[in-house]
Amino acid sequence: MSAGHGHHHHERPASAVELRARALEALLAERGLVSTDAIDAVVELYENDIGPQNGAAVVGRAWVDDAYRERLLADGNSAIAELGFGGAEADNLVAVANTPTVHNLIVCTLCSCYPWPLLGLPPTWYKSPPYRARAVSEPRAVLREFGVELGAEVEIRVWDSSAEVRYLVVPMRPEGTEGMSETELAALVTRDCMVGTALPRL
Amino acid sequence: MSAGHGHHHHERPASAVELRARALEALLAERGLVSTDAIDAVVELYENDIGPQNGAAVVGRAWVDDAYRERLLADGNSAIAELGFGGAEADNLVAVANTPTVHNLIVCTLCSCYPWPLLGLPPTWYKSPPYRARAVSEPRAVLREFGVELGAEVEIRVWDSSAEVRYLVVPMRPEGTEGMSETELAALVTRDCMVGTALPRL
Amino acid sequence: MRRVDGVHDMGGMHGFGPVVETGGELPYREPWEPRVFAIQMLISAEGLGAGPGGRATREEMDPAHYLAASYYERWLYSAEQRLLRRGTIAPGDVEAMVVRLEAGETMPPHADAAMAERILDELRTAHPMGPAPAQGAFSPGQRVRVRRMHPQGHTRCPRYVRGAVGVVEAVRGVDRLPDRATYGEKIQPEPVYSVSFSSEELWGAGQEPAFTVLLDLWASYMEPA
Amino acid sequence: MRRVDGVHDMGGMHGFGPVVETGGELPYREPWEPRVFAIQMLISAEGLGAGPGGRATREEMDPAHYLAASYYERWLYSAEQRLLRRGTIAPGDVEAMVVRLEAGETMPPHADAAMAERILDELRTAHPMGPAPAQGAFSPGQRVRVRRMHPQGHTRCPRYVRGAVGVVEAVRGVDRLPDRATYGEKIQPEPVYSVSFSSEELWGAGQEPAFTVLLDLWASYMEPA
Repeated sequence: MSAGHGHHHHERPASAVELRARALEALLAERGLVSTDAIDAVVELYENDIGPQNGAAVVGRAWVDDAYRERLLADGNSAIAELGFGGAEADNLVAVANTPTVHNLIVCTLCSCYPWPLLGLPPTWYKSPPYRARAVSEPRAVLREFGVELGAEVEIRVWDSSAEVRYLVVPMRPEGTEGMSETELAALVTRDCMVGTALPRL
Repeated sequence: MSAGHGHHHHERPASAVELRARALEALLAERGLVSTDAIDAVVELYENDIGPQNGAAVVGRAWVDDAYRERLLADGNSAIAELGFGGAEADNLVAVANTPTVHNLIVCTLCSCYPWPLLGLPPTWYKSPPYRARAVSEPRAVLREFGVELGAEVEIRVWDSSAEVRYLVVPMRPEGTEGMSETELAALVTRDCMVGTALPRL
Repeated sequence: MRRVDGVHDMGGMHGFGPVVETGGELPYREPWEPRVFAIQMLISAEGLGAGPGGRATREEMDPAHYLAASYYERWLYSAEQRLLRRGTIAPGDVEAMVVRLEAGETMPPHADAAMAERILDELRTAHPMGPAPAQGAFSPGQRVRVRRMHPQGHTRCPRYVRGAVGVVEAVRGVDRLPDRATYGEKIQPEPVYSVSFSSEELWGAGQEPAFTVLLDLWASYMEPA
Repeated sequence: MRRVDGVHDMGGMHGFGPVVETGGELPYREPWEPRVFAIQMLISAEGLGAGPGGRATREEMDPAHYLAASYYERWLYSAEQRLLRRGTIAPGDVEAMVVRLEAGETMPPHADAAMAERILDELRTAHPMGPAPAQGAFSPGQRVRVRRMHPQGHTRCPRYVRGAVGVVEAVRGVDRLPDRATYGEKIQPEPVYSVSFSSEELWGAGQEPAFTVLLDLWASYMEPA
């Protein structure tokens, strides 16, 4: 699975930047400076092991276990470690809970900071100029694009990840989920719910 | 002299934007909406009739005629009209005088506003991001690029042309010019002297 | 697309590199450039365009395009947009003419001496602001704070002065607020003030000795400090 | 080029268009993109680069290039720059390899299982901030004003909060000020605070109901209000 080593066969010709990326990898591999399997390992880590399923497991637990929820909101790092999660870009995790009168939204206006160990690598929109520019100045217009309409009584709290703190939104448990298991509940929690651009739905 | 009418023969092929500009002119001419001679007239106006020689004449007069200088600093529009100057982009002219303790610098951070009737069309650097960004935040570093070093005792006043006022810097008359005529003096006054990025030299 | 707190608002931004570069002293480098300038002037003078003027139209450009484009490329963009908005040209017209020119077709000039006279008259005519009122919202010597605001369209209040405290130095006259007049709103003129700011107020203590920055600001942009 | 109040600082800027676009929900679209991400991680972990990290390096990109480039194209840029600065690669090396690849040369992979283990360990390890001090410069509930400043390099204080008044909500811990630590200065950690701002303070009254924006700000960025 190594780019730059002739394994890729695209229908279309490679772009200049793709060629350059493959050349950089090939160069570092040829000199023995970067190992192809280390690159593969990083890619596979975030494609297979680490992704929104981790964050969803945290939220699912918080929905069924009030004591866990309290620990999560009080000390994010310790609480996610209970479920085996943590690492780079969740060095200082703060979980923020939605309520009937508070909706939380996460952004990084300066960069693309994001809690990798819980959500994987961020979607393109999270890293793009429109979201970075608008989330802090017109959050309701942004939420509307995602199909989320909130009542005027809801205070929107936009968290700009300007330092080394990373945020996880704990959405409200939807009505009608009383009989569901922790696993079934976690399946309702999409990535966007934990960034604040979606609400969990049955 | 009409672009888009086959009169231009470049060594190099026309760029996409040049082609597009020529096409727009040809399109408007073919439909009789814009006349080629009107375009020629505007280009020639700013190439031949209107340019820094106008502003230099104003400064030359101010250097030899204290009463004119006073009128110029009090009411720019009327004073330049005395010499036959005025028009679009000098709708509200304000002349600002350099002194041993004040140096004036003109910029337009939002756009490229500039006193056309006195200085012609602005140089590329005046319209470019580096000048627009830096003149208001590090004027001494900018002046240094132009070879202008001012003592720490000099207050730099940077005029950002944010409204419909246009500015003309009246530089200090250099020493050693006592015997010179108004015309000789005007010849010392370069465009950049009247923007504030140069000082007149003998 | 009336949302233009954009990259054109450059005061204080970093990363653009040196001011002085080879060729930068010229107003333009290519013969087509002043012709696009002239066309934009004629579009306004002859009423061939519609919507906000060339300047506000250029501010609506995609930010990456705005920065990548040369100066007169932006003018070409605004000329085309204004013509399209009024229906003077239709989408595809310019592209079709490009094809014809590339095929070697030679287009005859169009002469109209009266139009040339009109535009020269217009360019030689000043349209000054109205006189300053005897009593305005602010007076010379007064301390003012620029409002922290987030205009949804064209504005002449750059970001770098918003929230800053300055001193009114002079009243320039009265003029319609561009934030609304640009979009054709019928509004009354209001006073415009020359306001000075210390560099330390704007940027904090810096590497250069303190200096002064002055802007001409409409009354609506400010409140008493 | 330590001057980065640049276009990366986007909070509140206009003109970028819609957030939701087809394909935008994916972390990447091309197989080379996560590989560039991995290479950047390995450059840091294996000490192959020099100078400011990937983030500060990307902020030094030419603004037009920054906006025109795709996300991982920026990462490729920073990876190359950091390798060049340390001399791990030389100018022209990448271009030469492009030529070899285009000529059809097939490059064998390089295996190093220990390196793969090291990077996985590193990515699974958190490096938390130091604990909050008993007594810091500010306390929860306190009103603070963000300094009006104009940093000459990397900063974590976005332009849109400078000069604004907010309220300290919590102390996050202590951390070294990025404005200096990024460039290798040996400095002591200082408290980092969660500070909330009303939208009206930041942007004035807007078209949306008032909302709250919260940032994590180092003590150096603020003064008592």
